[in-house]
Amino acid sequence: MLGYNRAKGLVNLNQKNLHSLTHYYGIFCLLSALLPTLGVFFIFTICDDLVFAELVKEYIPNEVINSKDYNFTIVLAQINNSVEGLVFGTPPQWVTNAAEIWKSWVIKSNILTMIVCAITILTSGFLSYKKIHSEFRSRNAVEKIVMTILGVSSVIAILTTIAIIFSVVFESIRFFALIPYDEFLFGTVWNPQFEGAERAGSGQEGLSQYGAIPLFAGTFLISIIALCVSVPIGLLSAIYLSEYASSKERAFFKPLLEVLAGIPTVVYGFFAALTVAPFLRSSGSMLGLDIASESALAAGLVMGIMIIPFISSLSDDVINAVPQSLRDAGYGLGSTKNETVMKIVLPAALPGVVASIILAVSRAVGETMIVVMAAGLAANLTANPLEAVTTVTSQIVTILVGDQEFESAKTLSAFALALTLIIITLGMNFYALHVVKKYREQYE
Amino acid sequence: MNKKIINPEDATNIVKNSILKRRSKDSRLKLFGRVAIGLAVCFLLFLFYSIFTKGYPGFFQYYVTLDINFDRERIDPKGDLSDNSLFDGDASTIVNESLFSVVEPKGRKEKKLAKKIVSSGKDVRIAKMVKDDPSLFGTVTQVKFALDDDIDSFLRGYIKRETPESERRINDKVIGFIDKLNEEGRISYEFSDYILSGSASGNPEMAGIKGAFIGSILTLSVCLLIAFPLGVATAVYLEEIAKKNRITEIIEVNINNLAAVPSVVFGIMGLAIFISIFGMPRSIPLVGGMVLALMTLPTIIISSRAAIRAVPPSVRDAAYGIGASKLQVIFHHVIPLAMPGMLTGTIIGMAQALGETAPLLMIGMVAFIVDIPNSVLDPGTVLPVQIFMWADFAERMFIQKTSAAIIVLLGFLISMNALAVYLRKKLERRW
Amino acid sequence: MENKHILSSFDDDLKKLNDNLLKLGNGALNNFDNCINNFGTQELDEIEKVINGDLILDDLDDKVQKIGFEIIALRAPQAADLRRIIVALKIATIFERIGDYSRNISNRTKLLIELNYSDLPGVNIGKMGQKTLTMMEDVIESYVNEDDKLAVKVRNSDVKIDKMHTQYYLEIVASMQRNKKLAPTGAHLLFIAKNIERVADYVTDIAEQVYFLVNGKVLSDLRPKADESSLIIPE
Amino acid sequence: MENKHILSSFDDDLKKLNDNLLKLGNGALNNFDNCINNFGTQELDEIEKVINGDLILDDLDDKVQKIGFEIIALRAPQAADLRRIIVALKIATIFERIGDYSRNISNRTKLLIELNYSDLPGVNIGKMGQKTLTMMEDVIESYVNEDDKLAVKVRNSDVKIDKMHTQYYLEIVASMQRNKKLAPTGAHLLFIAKNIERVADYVTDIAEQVYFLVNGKVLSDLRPKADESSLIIPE
Amino acid sequence: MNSKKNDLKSLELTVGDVFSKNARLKARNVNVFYGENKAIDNVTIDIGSKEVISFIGPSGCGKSTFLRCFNRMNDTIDSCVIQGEITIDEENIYDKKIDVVPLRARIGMVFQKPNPFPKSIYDNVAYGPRIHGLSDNKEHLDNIVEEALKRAGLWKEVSDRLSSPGTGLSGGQQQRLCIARAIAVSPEVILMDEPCSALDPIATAKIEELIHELGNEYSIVIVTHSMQQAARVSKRTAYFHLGKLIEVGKTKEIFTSPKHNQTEAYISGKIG
Amino acid sequence: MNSKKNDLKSLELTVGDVFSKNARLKARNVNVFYGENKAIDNVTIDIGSKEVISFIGPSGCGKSTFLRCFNRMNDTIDSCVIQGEITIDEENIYDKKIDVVPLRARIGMVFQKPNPFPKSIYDNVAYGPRIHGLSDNKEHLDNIVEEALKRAGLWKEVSDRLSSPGTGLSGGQQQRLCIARAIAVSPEVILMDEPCSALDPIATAKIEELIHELGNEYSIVIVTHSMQQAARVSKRTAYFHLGKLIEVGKTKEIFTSPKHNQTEAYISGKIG
Ligand SMILES: Nc1ncnc2c1ncn2[C@@H]1O[C@H](COP(=O)(O)OP(=O)(O)OP(=O)(O)O)[C@@H](O)[C@H]1O
Ligand SMILES: Nc1ncnc2c1ncn2[C@@H]1O[C@H](COP(=O)(O)OP(=O)(O)OP(=O)(O)O)[C@@H](O)[C@H]1O
Ligand SMILES: [Mg+2]
Ligand SMILES: [Mg+2]
Ligand SMILES: O=P([O-])([O-])[O-]
Repeated sequence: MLGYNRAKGLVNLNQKNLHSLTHYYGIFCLLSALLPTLGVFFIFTICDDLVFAELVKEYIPNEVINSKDYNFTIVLAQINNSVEGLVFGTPPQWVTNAAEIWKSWVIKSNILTMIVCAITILTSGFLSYKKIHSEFRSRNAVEKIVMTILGVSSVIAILTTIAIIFSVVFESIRFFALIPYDEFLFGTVWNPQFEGAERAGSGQEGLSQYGAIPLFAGTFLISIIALCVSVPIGLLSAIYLSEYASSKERAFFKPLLEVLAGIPTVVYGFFAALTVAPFLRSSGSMLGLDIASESALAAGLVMGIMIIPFISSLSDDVINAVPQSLRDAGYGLGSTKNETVMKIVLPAALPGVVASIILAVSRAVGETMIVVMAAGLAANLTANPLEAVTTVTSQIVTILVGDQEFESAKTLSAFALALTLIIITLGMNFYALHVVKKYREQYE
Repeated sequence: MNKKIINPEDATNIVKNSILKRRSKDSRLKLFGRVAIGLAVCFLLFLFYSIFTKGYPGFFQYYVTLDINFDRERIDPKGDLSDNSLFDGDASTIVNESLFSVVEPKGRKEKKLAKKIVSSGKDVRIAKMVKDDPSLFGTVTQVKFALDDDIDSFLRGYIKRETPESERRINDKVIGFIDKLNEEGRISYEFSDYILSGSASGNPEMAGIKGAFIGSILTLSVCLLIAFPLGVATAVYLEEIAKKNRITEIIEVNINNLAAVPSVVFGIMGLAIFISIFGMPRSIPLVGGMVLALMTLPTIIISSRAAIRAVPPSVRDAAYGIGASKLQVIFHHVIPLAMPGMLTGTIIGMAQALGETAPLLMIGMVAFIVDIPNSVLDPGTVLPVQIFMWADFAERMFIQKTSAAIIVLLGFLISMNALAVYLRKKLERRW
Repeated sequence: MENKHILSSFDDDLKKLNDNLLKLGNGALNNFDNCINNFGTQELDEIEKVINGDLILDDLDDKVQKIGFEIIALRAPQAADLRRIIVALKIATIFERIGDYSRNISNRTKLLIELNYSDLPGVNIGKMGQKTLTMMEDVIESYVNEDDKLAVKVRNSDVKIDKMHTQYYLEIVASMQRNKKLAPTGAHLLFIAKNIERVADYVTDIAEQVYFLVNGKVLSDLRPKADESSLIIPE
Repeated sequence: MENKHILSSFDDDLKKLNDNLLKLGNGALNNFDNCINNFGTQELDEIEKVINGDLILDDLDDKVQKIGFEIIALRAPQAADLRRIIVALKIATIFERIGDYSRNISNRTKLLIELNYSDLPGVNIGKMGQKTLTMMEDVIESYVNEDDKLAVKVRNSDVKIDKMHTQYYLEIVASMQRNKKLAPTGAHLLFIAKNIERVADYVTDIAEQVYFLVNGKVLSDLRPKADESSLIIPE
Repeated sequence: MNSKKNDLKSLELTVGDVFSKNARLKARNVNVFYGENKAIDNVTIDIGSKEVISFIGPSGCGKSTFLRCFNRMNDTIDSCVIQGEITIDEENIYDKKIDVVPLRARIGMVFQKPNPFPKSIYDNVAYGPRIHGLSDNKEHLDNIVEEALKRAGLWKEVSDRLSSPGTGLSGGQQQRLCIARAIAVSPEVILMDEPCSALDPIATAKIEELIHELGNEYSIVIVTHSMQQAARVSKRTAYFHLGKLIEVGKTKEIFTSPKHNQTEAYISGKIG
Repeated sequence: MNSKKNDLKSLELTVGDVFSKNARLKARNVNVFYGENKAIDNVTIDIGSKEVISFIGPSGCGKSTFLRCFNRMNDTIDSCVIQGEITIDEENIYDKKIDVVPLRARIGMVFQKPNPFPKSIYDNVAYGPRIHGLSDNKEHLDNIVEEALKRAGLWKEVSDRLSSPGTGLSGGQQQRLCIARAIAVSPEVILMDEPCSALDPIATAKIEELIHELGNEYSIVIVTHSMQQAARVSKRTAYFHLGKLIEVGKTKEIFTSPKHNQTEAYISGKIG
């Protein structure tokens, strides 16, 4: 505001010489006052807990420190709980004291933060205000600041990836320190066991086996079933919608199919487990087939339904993106619709169609809830779709749900599984992009 | 020359001769297309049908109407309507007495059985009633209580009278009590007041989705607040500002890859980073929201970038040509024009987040939490996780409750999508 | 040129062309008028004016040719516009030529004055000149008004001039045969008469161009011709 | 026309124009050649041929005008192409006019034969004709070869014809002054000489057009003129 | 030229000679509607055999609409209704019995923007003969492709890279490829809708040259915005205005002395 | 015209007079590269004040590239490098001190395809004055908008619907709107890159008429594919070929008697 006014003042003095529009001066002042202040504020809020944690050590009685099972983290948690008023049982007196002192620090630090912030806001505001004169390019300065903000936010994407990779890779390394990777990759039995038993060294370690082949086989089986359902239905629907359907039909059916994509997977899982699986089982037994109540078939079928719209909608989009002029060319030469679609439009749209299928596959591979709920947890190595199988994702969920200790091989195995899963899906993603790129280069 | 290119008359004849065959091929493809769409739509309808038929009864349950004597002494011994006082009160006994007066159980055993007919939440209900309306004290009022889930199942006919007593979950005595209640017209089938206002509970007749619903909203808010600004800012940066070089290329590949990472992995990351390293508490919407935000970020970025790219370059040229600066071009032209696309992408991302289950399982939002969360730091759960948990419970009634919760979730989703459509229509004054 | 072109500069160009052409036409008309008058009045100053004035007409012709050429090059005129330009180019050449004839007549008039010329019997150059002048006025009017009927009328009246010329030719030669001293005078008179006849011919050419301008086709029926001066031996 | 147009039909059109123009030019050259020859040989048949042949030239001129007009309308020619067409239109008109003069000379030759003409002293129409003929041949060659130097040369040689004409004019008038019977013969001879002089003038006009065609600008320096027949009183 | 002549109301409207001695396509009293909106109003015209005729007129006057009537490309637009009669060799193309597929093989079309298929050059040209079964062996097909490319004046430029993608050619080459593709199915008539409007002057000149040559073998109808183009390539020109056919005539006459005032005004740049 | 003249290597290349008595823009030995590829090769030319000059030449010869050097629109292309000097009123526009924003306000630009903002007609025209702060009250802004629309010859057609969307206008009107938008910030020079190539002949004629009128007040540089257009609108014409400036001269001379063979060949349709 001040900056705006000052600029206004300058305007009155000499309109022509002012470099930028007046409100840029205002925004500039605002930004250059607020940003440092925000920074200071964050530093304070993050630091104070750490500083306090150091300081509070003084208030921990020596005997506690010296005692055998002293764990600063636990003690700190106790103090923190006490600060927040959560009292479990009667804590030792020194904890309460420490908490009291902590509380007083919090108040002090809050006041301090406020004061420092105020000072920063004033100084930086003042400095920027000083900077305003007619030659100052406030617009350029504002733009630089805003662009930096935008740039920083795009780094988040990288950070996320790094975070994922770190979290997964590190834990995986720990896992492979416990279990040799060839056993993990090539073992055919998946049977993670209670860590308790392991730790106890009760001679039952042998029971615990981490061969991931059955999991991948299960994943593969279910994905294949899903694709068998979704590719023909999805592609044919896409072709029909984009080429044969009237615009009304299209406007009706396309969103209808997209509803399938919007349904949460847990709903599909529920549907698969409670409707499809029993139905398959009863109709199987009528045919004399023995179908497990949790079968790959049920999960695969439902997953297939789920990914229909990925194929149909995306393919429909890419088919539609094929320029009308190509169709005109086809019809102009006397093609039937069939010929136009199959020989001109589809080949032209092929990269997109392939990409949509691969996307669907990676969905299927990464899909969790349906398999958790409908495919079972039995790590069978089988190609029979009528039996129960388990998948990578469902194992990850089973292992990691609930409280777990990060030291056990079982918990860590989930990370190893996740790592392989990432590698597979990323591989497919890369491949899809590559295919698209290749076709594009060829035909553009 | 004419040998090479067939002369027009011959060509015409050749074409005419083969036309029938080509036409029939054409109609075949059309038929296949229709069948495919029909199948897909059938699946959809069947899914909705099965969920709806299962879920519809889930909104209702059986109640028993009992005459309750609101005796202040017994209900609110301290007389200040405080929680402690009501806790010390003896409301359940009053209800039981009223019940006994109707079904007249004989002996301790029968009394014990009879007590179970009414759901265990009866005292809470009475406490709530008097809190809302203290004038009830001293009156004798008819009050409806939910029936136990087994009784409910029995009344719905899932538990058959014909089944031998030993294989039934309720014995003949209880059936007798119910018949008695029924004769007096005290049993009614009504819209359940637990499903929408209750929260997680081991007793299916008292389980509701309010907690999960609030949890979902909190989680989603966190997700939106993080993902939308970040996503849009990133998209703008990548499309409009960044020079096309190695770094932006890496960022781009990264984002595409993030979109392909299965959602469980985000859960794992949340678990490993937020909970294990930063030591944040489990089960809180804040962490859930952050995990979901990271998961939806690529969706938002990609759709925002598509929307930005769809802004015709000619508009940018026009603005630059007239002397607009980069930022002016972005904020005056690109973002307003891309907004519908960005919003649509965001809402789709949010819908995805809303339905997402697996990553939240990882970070412990699957815990059994009775309390309704008040803030993003209170432990809570979300609708899809609730559905997942209920789906696992053995009690018959939970199937209906689950389906009912699914209906609510779908309703939520549909309204979000409707919002997306509406927003897009409203903003899309593209002229 | 009833309605305007969308490109006003095209109209400007056409106007410039037309203005210069009319200036040229009027200049030629003026010069011819004067030279015919001067033939009667025998005023030397006036005669000099005509002779010197011809340079202006030459310049105007050059200008019209240049403008026309540029319009064709820059504007790719079509249909009526193109006809207008092509016709303008041709008419301009003709006007320039008429200017030449006026100068030639004036030159010879000057000599005749020195020779103390007075009309030969049966020869009335003035009358022939006046008739031609009227034709010329008419044809300019027909061009300005795009009046193809008038143009055709003008064209058809050329036959009178032709007849007159044949007659005068015979009379002049006859006079020369009678009186050999008249040879120089007669020679000049012969050429003057011939020149006027040529002017009338050119006027009919203009008339034909006007017809083409208006109708987009050439006036094809053969023009009646009656100049027999090169076909008759004077007795 | 070194390199071809992308549109071959444009080249075809230009070729058609050029062919007809050359046909016309050669026709006019031929007629003029014949009429000059016939003046010496006095063969009536040949003379008739020239007179009748003029109609063909008229048609050719019409054709060139039409083709040129259509090319301008349909092809929007530019630069050299446009100059070529405009020049063709102008040259065609001139050739046609030269044809007219040939016919006129032939008509008069016929009469002279009837009058038993034999050359007057100091007058050599044949020589004057031959000189003009050579000029005409040269100018056609300069057009075909786009040889502007030759064209300028031709133009500058016109002064000789002019001088010759002045001289012949004086001689003829002098003869008529001497012998009044020569009046009809003299009159025709005067016109024949004048006509040849006009043809030479037209040839210089063609030469100027060739210059313009090649160089894209008008040959501006004033042409030397030496026809003083209208400025001199024969003694 | 025939007794029908007098029945044609449209003749009152159109100046010039709409009939052609050896007509290949005949349109009689054709009206075209887009829903309520009349886009073509009672047009009667003949397209002669082996002649190049151009349709000119201001934007939106219905040139394209009328052109697309000839091979029933308008069928693909739902709201479009066509009245009147269009015959090719005396056969009504809007007859119920007529199948559009062979019709379109007989009447080729070239579009405003070059639209080669994203296939190889060879496959682009071979596409038509393949779907119509015009050739049963590879050799014959090769011949057809070569001949079509030769006629389209493209053979020299592409003969050594027949298997490279057609979309990799320059705009003008692409358009010639499209013409070759149309030629390959042995059409009798080729319809062209502003075939040069996306091209630069040099590419345009090449296409015009090609049209000029093809005019000796095919009937060609060309819609163009450029009067100069109509003047350069066609023997006859038809001027449309607001859906009406105002004037037809020899191109030379239309551009030197049109008979109708509106034609004159349009041609000399006076409308607006 | 100045002592520098002799230093200019490019002068050896260019036929005709590249200099202008009252030059507003001066380009001296300008080279433009796209990466390795040289798109403009040593071009020197003056743009006079209040003159309409057109750039013609075959596709890809660098007309657009050179045009966009004048208002630094090439800055938006990363790979584009510019050498040499371009001055406006003796101020080097590629100087480090120069801010492109005010520069582009001084040198307006009109593009090939009409590109109005998807805003109202009023806002389209008012946008420039607003961002440049040319007016501080509504009334003044209204005046600017009205005046710009009037100069662009659009006022009559749109004065009663200023608040309706600019994109709802016809192509030609849109292009005039874009011109009005450029005029509204009071530029000194207007650059136009094939401003009529997306328009039909009638709309084109209107724009040409407008350019002709504006030529009295602004320096206008127009890139065009249509030689006829260059002939019609400009006083001077510059012919480019393969990045070189081959010939500059009065339009009349270029089109009646060009001096360079290549110019002649291009103008009369012989290149290819
Ligand atoms: N698919 C369509 N639906 C409705 N109206 C249409 C359609 N196509 C064209 N029209 C209308 O029909 C009329 C004629 O259009 P057409 O495209 O035939 O004109 P045109 O002469 O080809 O114009 P242009 O030269 O701009 O291509 C126009 O008024 C147009 O708005
Ligand atoms: N952004 C770019 N990156 C790389 N090269 C380019 C770019 N833009 C143009 N070029 C190249 O620079 C040269 C000149 O291009 P420019 O667009 O200036 O030509 P032009 O004369 O305007 O052509 P046209 O008439 O087709 O518009 C061409 O060879 C072109 O391929
Ligand atoms: Mg059209
Ligand atoms: Mg360009
Ligand atoms: O002007 P002319 O010499 O041809 O009469």
